[in-house]
Amino acid sequence: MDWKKGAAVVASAAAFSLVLAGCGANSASPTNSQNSTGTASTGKPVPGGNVTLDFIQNIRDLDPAIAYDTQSDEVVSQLYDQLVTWQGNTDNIVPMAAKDWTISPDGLTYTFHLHQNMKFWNGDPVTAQSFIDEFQRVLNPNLGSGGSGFYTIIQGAQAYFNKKASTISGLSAPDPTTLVIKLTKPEKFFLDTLTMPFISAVDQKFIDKVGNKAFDATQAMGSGPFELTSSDITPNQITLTKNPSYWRTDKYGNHLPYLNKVTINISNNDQLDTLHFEQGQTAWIGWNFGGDGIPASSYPQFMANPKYAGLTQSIIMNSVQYIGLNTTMGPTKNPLVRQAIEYAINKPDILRLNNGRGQIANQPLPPGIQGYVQNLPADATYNYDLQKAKDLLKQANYPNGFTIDLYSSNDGAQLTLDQGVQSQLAKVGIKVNIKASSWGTFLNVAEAGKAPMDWLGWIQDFPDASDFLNTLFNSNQIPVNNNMNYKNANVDTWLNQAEYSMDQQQRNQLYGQATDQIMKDAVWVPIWYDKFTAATQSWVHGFYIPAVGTDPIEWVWIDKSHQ
Amino acid sequence: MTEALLQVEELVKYFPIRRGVLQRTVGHVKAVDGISFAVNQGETLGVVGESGCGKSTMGRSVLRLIEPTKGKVTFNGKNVLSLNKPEMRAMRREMQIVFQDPYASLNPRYTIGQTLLEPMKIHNLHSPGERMQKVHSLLERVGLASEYARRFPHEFSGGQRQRVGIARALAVNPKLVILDEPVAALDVSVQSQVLNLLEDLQDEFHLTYVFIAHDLSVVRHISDRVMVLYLGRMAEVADSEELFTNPLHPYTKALLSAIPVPDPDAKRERIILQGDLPSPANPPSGCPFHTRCPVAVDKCRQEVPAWREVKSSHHVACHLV
Amino acid sequence: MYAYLIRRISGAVVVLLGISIITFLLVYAVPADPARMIVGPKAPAAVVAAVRAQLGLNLPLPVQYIHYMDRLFHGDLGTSYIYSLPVAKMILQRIGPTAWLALWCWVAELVIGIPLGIYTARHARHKRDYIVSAVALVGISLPVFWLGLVLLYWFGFEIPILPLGGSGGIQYVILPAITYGITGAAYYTRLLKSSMLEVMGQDYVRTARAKGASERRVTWRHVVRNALLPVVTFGGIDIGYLLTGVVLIEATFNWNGLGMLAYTAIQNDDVPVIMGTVMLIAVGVVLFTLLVDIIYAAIDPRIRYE
Amino acid sequence: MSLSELDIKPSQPFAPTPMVAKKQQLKSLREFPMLYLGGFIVLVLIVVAIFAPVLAPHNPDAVFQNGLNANGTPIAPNWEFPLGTDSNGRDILSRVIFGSRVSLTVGVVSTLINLFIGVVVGLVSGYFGKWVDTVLMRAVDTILAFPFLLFAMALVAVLGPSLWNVLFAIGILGWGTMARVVRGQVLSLKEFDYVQAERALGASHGRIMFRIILPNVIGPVIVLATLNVGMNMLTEAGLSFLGIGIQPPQASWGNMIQQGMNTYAFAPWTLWFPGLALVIAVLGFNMMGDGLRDLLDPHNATR
Amino acid sequence: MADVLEVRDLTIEFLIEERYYRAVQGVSFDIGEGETLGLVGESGCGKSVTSLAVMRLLPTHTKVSGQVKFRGQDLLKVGEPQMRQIRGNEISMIFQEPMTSLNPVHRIGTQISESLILHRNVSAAKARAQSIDLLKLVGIPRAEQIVDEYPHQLSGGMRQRVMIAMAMACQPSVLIADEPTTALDVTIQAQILDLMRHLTAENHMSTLLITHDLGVVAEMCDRVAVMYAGQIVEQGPVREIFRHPSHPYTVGLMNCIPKIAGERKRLVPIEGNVPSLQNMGVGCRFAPRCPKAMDVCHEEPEEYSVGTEHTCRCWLHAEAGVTSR
Repeated sequence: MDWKKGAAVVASAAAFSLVLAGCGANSASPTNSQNSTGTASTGKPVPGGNVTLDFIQNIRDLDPAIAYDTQSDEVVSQLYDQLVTWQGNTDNIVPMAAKDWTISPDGLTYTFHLHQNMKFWNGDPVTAQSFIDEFQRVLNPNLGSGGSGFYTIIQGAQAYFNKKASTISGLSAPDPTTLVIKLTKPEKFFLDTLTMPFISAVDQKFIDKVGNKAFDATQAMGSGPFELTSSDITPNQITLTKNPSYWRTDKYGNHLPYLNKVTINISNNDQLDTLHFEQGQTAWIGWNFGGDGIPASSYPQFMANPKYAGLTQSIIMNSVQYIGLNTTMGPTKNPLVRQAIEYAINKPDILRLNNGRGQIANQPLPPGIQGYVQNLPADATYNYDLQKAKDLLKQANYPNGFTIDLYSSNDGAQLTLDQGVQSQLAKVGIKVNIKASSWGTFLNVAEAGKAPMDWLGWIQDFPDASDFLNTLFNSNQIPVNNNMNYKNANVDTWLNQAEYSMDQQQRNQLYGQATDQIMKDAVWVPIWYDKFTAATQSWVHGFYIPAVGTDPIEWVWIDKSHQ
Repeated sequence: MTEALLQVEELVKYFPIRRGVLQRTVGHVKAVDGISFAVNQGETLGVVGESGCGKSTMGRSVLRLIEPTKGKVTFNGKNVLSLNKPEMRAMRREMQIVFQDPYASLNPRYTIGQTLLEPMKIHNLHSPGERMQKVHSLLERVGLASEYARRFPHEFSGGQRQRVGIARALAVNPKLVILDEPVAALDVSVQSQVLNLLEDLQDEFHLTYVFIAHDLSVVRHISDRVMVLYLGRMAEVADSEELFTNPLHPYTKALLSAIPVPDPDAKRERIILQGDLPSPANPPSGCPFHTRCPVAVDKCRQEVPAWREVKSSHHVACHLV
Repeated sequence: MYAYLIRRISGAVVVLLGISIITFLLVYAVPADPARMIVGPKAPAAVVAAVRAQLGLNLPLPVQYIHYMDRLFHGDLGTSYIYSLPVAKMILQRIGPTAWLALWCWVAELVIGIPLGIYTARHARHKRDYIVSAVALVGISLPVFWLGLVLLYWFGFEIPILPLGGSGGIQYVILPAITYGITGAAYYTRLLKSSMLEVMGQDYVRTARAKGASERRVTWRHVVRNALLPVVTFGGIDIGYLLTGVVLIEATFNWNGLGMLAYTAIQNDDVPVIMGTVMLIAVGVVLFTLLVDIIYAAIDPRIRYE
Repeated sequence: MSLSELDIKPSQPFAPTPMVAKKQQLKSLREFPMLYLGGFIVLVLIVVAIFAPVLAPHNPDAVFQNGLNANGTPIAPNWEFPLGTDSNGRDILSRVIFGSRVSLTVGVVSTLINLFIGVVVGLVSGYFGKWVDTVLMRAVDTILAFPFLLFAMALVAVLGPSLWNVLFAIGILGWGTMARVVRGQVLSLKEFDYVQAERALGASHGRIMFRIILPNVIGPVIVLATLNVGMNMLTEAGLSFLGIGIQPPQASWGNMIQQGMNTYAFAPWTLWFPGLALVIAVLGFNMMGDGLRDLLDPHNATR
Repeated sequence: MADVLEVRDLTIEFLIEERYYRAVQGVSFDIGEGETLGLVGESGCGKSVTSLAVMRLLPTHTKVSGQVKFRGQDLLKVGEPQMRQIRGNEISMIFQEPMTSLNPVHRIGTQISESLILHRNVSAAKARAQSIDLLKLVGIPRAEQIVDEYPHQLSGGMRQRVMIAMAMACQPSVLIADEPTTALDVTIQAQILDLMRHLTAENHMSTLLITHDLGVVAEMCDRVAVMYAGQIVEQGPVREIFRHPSHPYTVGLMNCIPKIAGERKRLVPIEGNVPSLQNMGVGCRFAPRCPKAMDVCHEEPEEYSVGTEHTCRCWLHAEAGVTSR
């Protein structure tokens, strides 16, 4: 169930779930409050100590230009500094390597001023050029970065990508601490894209030494809060140790991070992860980014256990799970059929199969993102109604239903959901064949627009409606992202207009119109917005679920007694 | 003399010895190395020799159960070795074989009746209705009750099984039967029953026998003529009486003298041969017997002795005779 | 002997070639686009095309195979689509842990299976034989992952005396080895029993008794020694099976070895890794079979290859 | 792991005689308790599979409104659901009963495929010898050197997971041992005089291979095949455990175990019962195979 | 003459499908110092079983009764450890199949040494040296090399020589030879018989020679016992038996063998088959096949004396009186 698209390809291991994502989620209702530094304050932080954590998935790559899956990004963001980042559990962008920045009134020129004296672990200085180097790596087609698409809006980037230019004309460094970026068009969410680890400060000298390709899952050279001490795919363990000369400080003047050492074990087995946590071996369970929270196989246990009552945190994520209905093939070509399916799906029952870990969805956009439609019109709203579904099928000339293939990934929890859908649609005479397969195989079918019906999830890269609606419903995204082959001229117009508008009010209105139309056309059956739950040990402090981005390991500290 | 029923000329069977990476043939086991003989209609030719002398290989080569390397086998005027498959199939009706081991020679999954029906089915003899009758008469002819047809081989003693084996060979009305040690596995009391049966059947059906055995007294008893083999070659051939009363080849002499005689007072000069049989993969030069021959001379080591008729129908291969 | 070895090895090479071709065809039949997998769904078509060309994926299949084999002979197994690491490096790092695990699994099978085999043979057709044989049979009837999970839960969590999965030293090995031992010992028990019964009926055992040897001497010097010959052969085949069957054990106990690598690779359609691990395991199986033949020749003087 | 071909020694000409001789002994339960117990289990299994619709209290695919707790967890065993419900709210007992059909089909049909390929290859290879043997035995070496489970996974991944593809993959990959055993038997049998006698009578190769030799190798083949059925059932469960097995909602014990693994922490019955059913069924075939082996073992005849 | 081995009323019963069947019944014989007794009979008559009973090598679940006295000591009563001291030391045995009777995985020297190490408590090196001597004694060429070879590298005749060397290792007083030449070719048989004759004479050994070949008996034995269906039917000095066979079975045996010399005539077979263990019938066991069977043969005959040390178990000789043994 956890294909959160936005991100890349797959790395489902084992029969256990995993998540891929770009960045971030906008916190709709964090269950606990955080102070401005983003720590759950239970006293003054105590530096020191080591923790162990479980990862469900292997680390694919630690090259910031390449890493685009959630697990890798968790680690990459601890190793590298970006220009800007998200503040605590909010969706406010705050300075990071750039202490401040200016945006020209036309929205085309961004000027960043960097902190002085930032250094890589090996002592090399971090300069504006360190970021330009990374832009060039990301936009080098030979490297195969999945993030290149976000930055072709920079002047000269397309030419550089096409190898028509040897440098990117829109990037310049007038002095070592000033970085100027010029865009071809204004883009409301350009700053958001710079929070992604793609654009991190990298040490080109080091890269030249080890080679562009060897800069992989086993080595890194960054300026972030933790240094990579060892990354050994055998025995699948990654060790991060404190970067003693990291420049960021908390409000007490302590240098981040607090922890001396973080050991991450790749477990591939969520049952074992649960047991490890229950035995107190790991500091917390449920990665914001690298997993979908406490695993389904132990969620009811956690929620029922009074021991963890005050130790769990939940948010509704900016992500959506949905069933896509193909608009160009099979019975679902007919909008009436698609609407019938909308009425035939009992979302609460399916959510129950997911142990209630979500909030029922009624449109593609999650409520945490601007542009979410509070009150959908009646003709874009579908409440569970078998009779209506049957009537619509009759109108569509399928009085006895039909047979259709449902494509999905094949991990255990997903199969349970597929079977739920299967049994519900059987009630209106639709016979569903489940075609579950490995991620690569599944995506190959889905992204060719050849799945009559599929179950996917989407987690955004940054909190902007564009990342949902434009990416998933614009006809220029057929068939890879818009894999239900949805094409509506009005919707295309609205989405294109909103994409380059700098007026958020106008954008919200355009996205609202698009949402109404998309739901009327019943392209998706949105099922739920994911609810994410994590649990920490009682001796762990400072952990919070970030609204956008990766887990705040650099803010975590542990009781003296546990050090 | 009438034309022989079976004429074998210079029959050779070499088994290749393969060795090395490429499994090249580096030598041959010369199991049968140039044997010639003829058997007349109604006659019994006894073939004797110790293990490894090639007597069994020879018998099977004649029937093409083993494809001979060289030589010519003429049966009833036809060159057996040049027959194609269907011709050979037809030919097999004429020449049959009885095996040594009564336990291994009958299919344990077939009843005696099925075993005896098999040859008739293969050669499409008789109408299906008649076949069972034929089975019963065959069984009775070899001295078994006809109701045995429903039983399985394991219910029978060795002697009884050997009778079934004989009945199977006779089911196709052959002219020639090769008997490959037919009584070697039987107890003496049963052995005599089977020998008598074989003699009776020969008279009744005018059969021609090639009787292969290692037991000289049995061979003497049943054969008209006897051929002595040593390491794939013929040592001596003569009429039975002649060979046993007047053996010429030193090997034949030693062989005869080695047989324990059931008479405690028999005083015989015993020739005890020294050493083992040489390997047929690496036979000695010259006369193959020279390594063990008590009377060998230099010539024996160098020259292969010629096959000579020393007396009327008494052939021998020895320099010293 | 040398000629025999060379012949066996060349036979093995043919087998490996066959394996490589079949594997190659099969993994290329997997309906997933490697280039798309490497760069991710949002990458522009141009990036995908560049990667495709880089990988040589637009060449005809036979050419791709030849290129693959060419690189293989130079020790280059390609680069993982998922982890962007050299496959050879990934595999090399995991041979050790898998060999270590497989060794102990094998030892556990022997330690459980062989004494039971001797015991059941000596009490053949008695109640004790039936009970022990039935228990051993229950062992091989258990799904290894099911038993593993149950043991893990009990001895890792309820009575936490052993680690909860993971790869490492001897304490990590205990549970997987016991699990595998329980589910595999019966093969040895059964084999050794029938082999011993056969040897016990041999003439040379009677000869040994006729020489005045004690029952113990007869059992150990004459019976067991001969009865172990088929066990040795089976042991070699079994190590081969172990290498191939290690997937389940590794997945259950979260052991980071070759099996896990291959398994995740299949899940992720990581073609170079699938190719590499399957080939390596096949080489392992072939080598062990070869090794067993040599050991067999050493302990059974009757086997003369020349 | 597959069976040891050495378990049934090919070097030893298989003597079918004791089997017939033992017919009268078949009464004696004490002689072959394994055979009887195993046979009984297998019989029960077959009856359950055939009469599944009669025996199952519910429709195995029916999702019950009261089949899940409010928080979406399965219901523990009770009067309505004697073995509890699974994570979809379906009756586990009914699914276990219907699962016997799938497991039995996979076990038996894949074994039949093993049997067919293995017997033909072994027979042809052993009978004709020479280069035919060399070529076929290389093929057998190849098939045996493959990491069976991985390869079955890859094959099912390519073909798409379904009942028939799973049993096809297991069937097409698992015949190596069978071929070796048959070949070994044929090699020794073809030297037997009754086979030679058949040649002397002028029987064709086909007749000798299939009418004469085949019935005589059938004993060990049956033993091996019986054990193989259990083995293949386990393989199907293994594939399901690894996520590539029979597709739901069709219940197989393998995919029930896999589904149960996700809920076993708070609903252990979802893992226990399908697992138990599988163990008992496999044990039945193993016992039956072992019993048959004892029955056919010539050594037992003298003891 | 002191009898080295005295067997009295030996009865052996086998367990077959939960019932005991008598394979050997009431067998009695003596072997004197340096004497060779031939035990002759067809397969299944119980002659090998008798020899194994003497060595106490029969499988468990076999009932053995009677007495087997070796130099006055009843072997059926001594403990197993003591019996082990006798086996291979005082009494040794050679078997029919020299190939299968040698352990294929041990070297020749090791196998010969085993007896020496077990009974003579000699060092391995010394045992090896003695093994070489023994191999030379039994006429094996290249003894120094053969000692390190394996059984499969030798020919059948050589293997039987090795078996003899093994049996001779501890210079036993009794040698039991169970069909020692049956598996060999005639010319090799002659060699082996010759060797045995010399060795037993030189070492003054008592020999129990088991065979089915009357020729071998005539050549090798001082006395002979003819067995049929588990019983000794006739026993006496070899010359007596061959000159004056008394039991119809003995007579039949002699008549049904084809002769190597003399007139060729039709054989006179013994009709019928040897009875199986499971259906021995009552009375004289040979009666169903006996050309001279009488009504009285339904009852079991005793052993009657028909000459000097010549006894016969047949009603035809009942008038001669029961032997006094």
